[in-house]
Amino acid sequence: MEAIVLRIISRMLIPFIQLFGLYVIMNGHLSPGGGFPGGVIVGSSMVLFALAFGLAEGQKKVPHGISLIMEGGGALWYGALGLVSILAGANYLTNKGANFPLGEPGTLFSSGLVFLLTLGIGIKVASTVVTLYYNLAEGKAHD
Amino acid sequence: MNSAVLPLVFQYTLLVFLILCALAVAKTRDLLGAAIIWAAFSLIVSVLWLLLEAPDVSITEAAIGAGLTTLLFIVTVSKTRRAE
Amino acid sequence: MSLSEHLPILAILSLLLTAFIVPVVAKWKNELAGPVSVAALTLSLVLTVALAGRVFSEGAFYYSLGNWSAPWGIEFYVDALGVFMMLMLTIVGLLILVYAVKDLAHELKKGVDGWYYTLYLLLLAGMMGMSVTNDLFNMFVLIEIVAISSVAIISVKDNRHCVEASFKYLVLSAVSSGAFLLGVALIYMVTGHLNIDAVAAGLETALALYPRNILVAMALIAVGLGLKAALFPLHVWLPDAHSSAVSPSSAILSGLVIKIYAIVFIRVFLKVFPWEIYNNIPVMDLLLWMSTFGIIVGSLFAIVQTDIKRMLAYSSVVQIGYVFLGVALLAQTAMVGAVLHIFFHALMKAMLFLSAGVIIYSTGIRRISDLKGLGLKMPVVMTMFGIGALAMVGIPGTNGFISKLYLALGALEAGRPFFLFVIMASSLLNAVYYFPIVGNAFFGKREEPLPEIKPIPMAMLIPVVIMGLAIVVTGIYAAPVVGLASKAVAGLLSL
Amino acid sequence: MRNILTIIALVFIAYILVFTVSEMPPFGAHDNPTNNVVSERYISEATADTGTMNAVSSIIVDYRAFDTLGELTVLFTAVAAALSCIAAHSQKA
Amino acid sequence: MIDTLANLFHNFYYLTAMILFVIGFHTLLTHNNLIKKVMGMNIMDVAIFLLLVSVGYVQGGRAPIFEAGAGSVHTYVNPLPSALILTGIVVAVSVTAFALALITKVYQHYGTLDAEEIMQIRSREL
Repeated sequence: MEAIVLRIISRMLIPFIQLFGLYVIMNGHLSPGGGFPGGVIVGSSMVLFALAFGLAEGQKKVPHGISLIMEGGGALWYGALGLVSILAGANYLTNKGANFPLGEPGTLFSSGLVFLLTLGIGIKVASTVVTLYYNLAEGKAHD
Repeated sequence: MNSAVLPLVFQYTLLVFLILCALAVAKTRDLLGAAIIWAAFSLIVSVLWLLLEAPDVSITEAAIGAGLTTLLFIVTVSKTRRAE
Repeated sequence: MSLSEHLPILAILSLLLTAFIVPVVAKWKNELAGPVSVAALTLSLVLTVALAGRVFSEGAFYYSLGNWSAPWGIEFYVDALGVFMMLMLTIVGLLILVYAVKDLAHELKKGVDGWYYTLYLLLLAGMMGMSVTNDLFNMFVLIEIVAISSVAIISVKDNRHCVEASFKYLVLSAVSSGAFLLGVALIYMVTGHLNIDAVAAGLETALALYPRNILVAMALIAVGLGLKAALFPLHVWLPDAHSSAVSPSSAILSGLVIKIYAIVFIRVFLKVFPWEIYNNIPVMDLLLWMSTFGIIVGSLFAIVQTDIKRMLAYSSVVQIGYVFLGVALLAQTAMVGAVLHIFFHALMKAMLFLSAGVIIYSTGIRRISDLKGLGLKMPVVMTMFGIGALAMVGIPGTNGFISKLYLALGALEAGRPFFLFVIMASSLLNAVYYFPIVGNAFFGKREEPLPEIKPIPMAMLIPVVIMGLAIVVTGIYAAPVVGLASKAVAGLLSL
Repeated sequence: MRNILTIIALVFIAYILVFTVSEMPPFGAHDNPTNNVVSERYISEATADTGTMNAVSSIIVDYRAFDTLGELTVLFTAVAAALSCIAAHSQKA
Repeated sequence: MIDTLANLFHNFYYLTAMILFVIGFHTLLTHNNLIKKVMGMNIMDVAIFLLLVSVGYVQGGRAPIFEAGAGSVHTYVNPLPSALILTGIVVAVSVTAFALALITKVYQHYGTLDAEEIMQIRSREL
């Protein structure tokens, strides 16, 4: 009985939580928040799913291979974007100096590299939360 | 009461609560209870940081300190043993 | 702007970005993870050599990340000392990694070695960053990378001692990182800067206004770095951690990781804090006595050990004592000796740990007394071990002699002949615990039969032999290395 | 005995730290050393320099973006460390 | 004496941070339970972060989030400490996660989380 209530409620809540997490990530350059809290919010929604429906169901949604790729991919995205600045003739991780379009300050798609890097942080942190929870809760290897 | 004094009293009360929470985390024998008090501790810190005009840090601490760290503590306690 | 401007960051990134993809590679094809890591490290070595060529011919330069100049952004200060460290890290790191590719297959469980390469590359990338960064907070972040990954390469071994030792190490690392961060926070509070040059300028004026803050910050940073560098009496975690790990981990931890903290110590204490402090408060004298006690007590502990890796671990406590002794003497020659000893000891200790690893791999022997008579069965490895032992004691012809000579001359230059005596006495103590091993191995009579000896793979033997030859070569033909080291410390002691 | 020594050491540390507090720059004052040219630039130029409205974001992903790369690396290291530790010690061989 | 006390009262945030630091360090040193040690470590970290954030506070300042077209008419608090602490919080949680992973493995191998007992087991084995 309790499980049913929990499941229905969490099924209703999870999309909103994820939406809110995405909002926090994407508005990092405009309002408080950014990649770290937003990523944790998105990741926690998956943890909530796993808590309500059991670990096995949760792992079907985010298999280990995917979380592994996102794990390295988020960080790689961040590091590789910095290399783009070098190609553009500036130093590593340069934003304005490497002619990234800064856009109109105050709008969503602005601030060039900052926006892209924040996305990378969000992906990385979200997958970290999921990976850590799954592996600690399981306590055994996956191969 | 002076309008400037009230927030100050509030801040100092929170700081005292913070110390009490830290002591409670240290003294509670039940590890699950200590983890919950740790979450409360994090939330108080996060409110304090909001009062100190650092909303980014506040959100992050609420999400990571009170959320993720507590979750990890609880998972670990449930995998091991509850009493200290 | 030419590419050579970007060399320091590229050398770090080639390790860092590879580390991010190694887990995926290992999941896809497990046996590819090792070669990919070796390739990345080789690339990094090439870039570092190019960087060294630039720095030694054109002098030090700043590299500002994100094009934000000094007080606003993070910047690298690529000087001779940093490049010397980067060269040492990549060379010794590459040799250890080549060894590890073969050794790990039997020491670790299947599927774990992919993670090991990831952690190894992260560890090296963090240390490369630490040797060039010119920003205190960035230093803290890099220290955390190094701390976590160095604990992790201990805990990957499937052995319960490793878990316990690594937990102890992790807690102490976290405490010392916390102390370092608190020190940085206190410094930031009174100067408003994090860039090392700006902080140094700011502290000149802040010293009169907030002396307590600066003194407490200094104490906290000293404790933090001393704990990580295993300076006596903060060395308690080292023997457990270094001796229980797999041999490549022991080699890199003893050879490189504790040294990098000594370099950070040199940078922070000689560049950040104003010299007036040392005139008023005998910080360096205290350090001198701590390292002296470390040398003597560490030697005594090493003598009574029965396990070969534990003995080598205690010997590391002794050797880090030499490094800090050279720093604390505050004399040009002694500083050269300290930097030389950092490099030479990295070679010696890595080589000794790896040859101990070879012995354990092929015979399973860990006890020192069981090594009797092994010399004739495994001549190459035991000869290399013997060379390492001679270098540790400081016999002329090996590189250990050169660095100790500079340390001893530095003690005289500083007008402290007592420490010359300490160095000589400790060499005698070193001889007491190193020579019996080698002597017994070659000339000892063995009562019980020898265990079965597995053939040693070439990939494991070659790094050991290269390091052994390097010890002798740099011992006989030391001038180039000494030249680099003198360039590295030039300008540090602007008394 | 050990407890007493620990307490003495802790009281000593606490004393030193509190002693330091009494001499620190006053809390929240406008002329503190930290309110210098660095923070002024972050506040006045952040929008022009980076296009963000949030100065903290502009610092973490632009002015000091390398710190954040290091931070992501720390997270990655922790995950790699935890997973390798769990994989290495899992009971089933 | 009065001056010092007044100073301490004025710098109450700093004082709290230092007290928390000592409490955390005390928890880490004296408690045998490993999870408690990790909690103490976290309290220490939070203490340092609290110190740094309060260093960045400016009397009457606002959070450094600008409104379009408003210009810098307000006093803003110093954003640098906030940015540093964001990094610090993530570093702290990374260390915690790894420490807890190690703790589950210590428990699996030794069957206890008491540092003294683990020490005894170890000394019997050596």
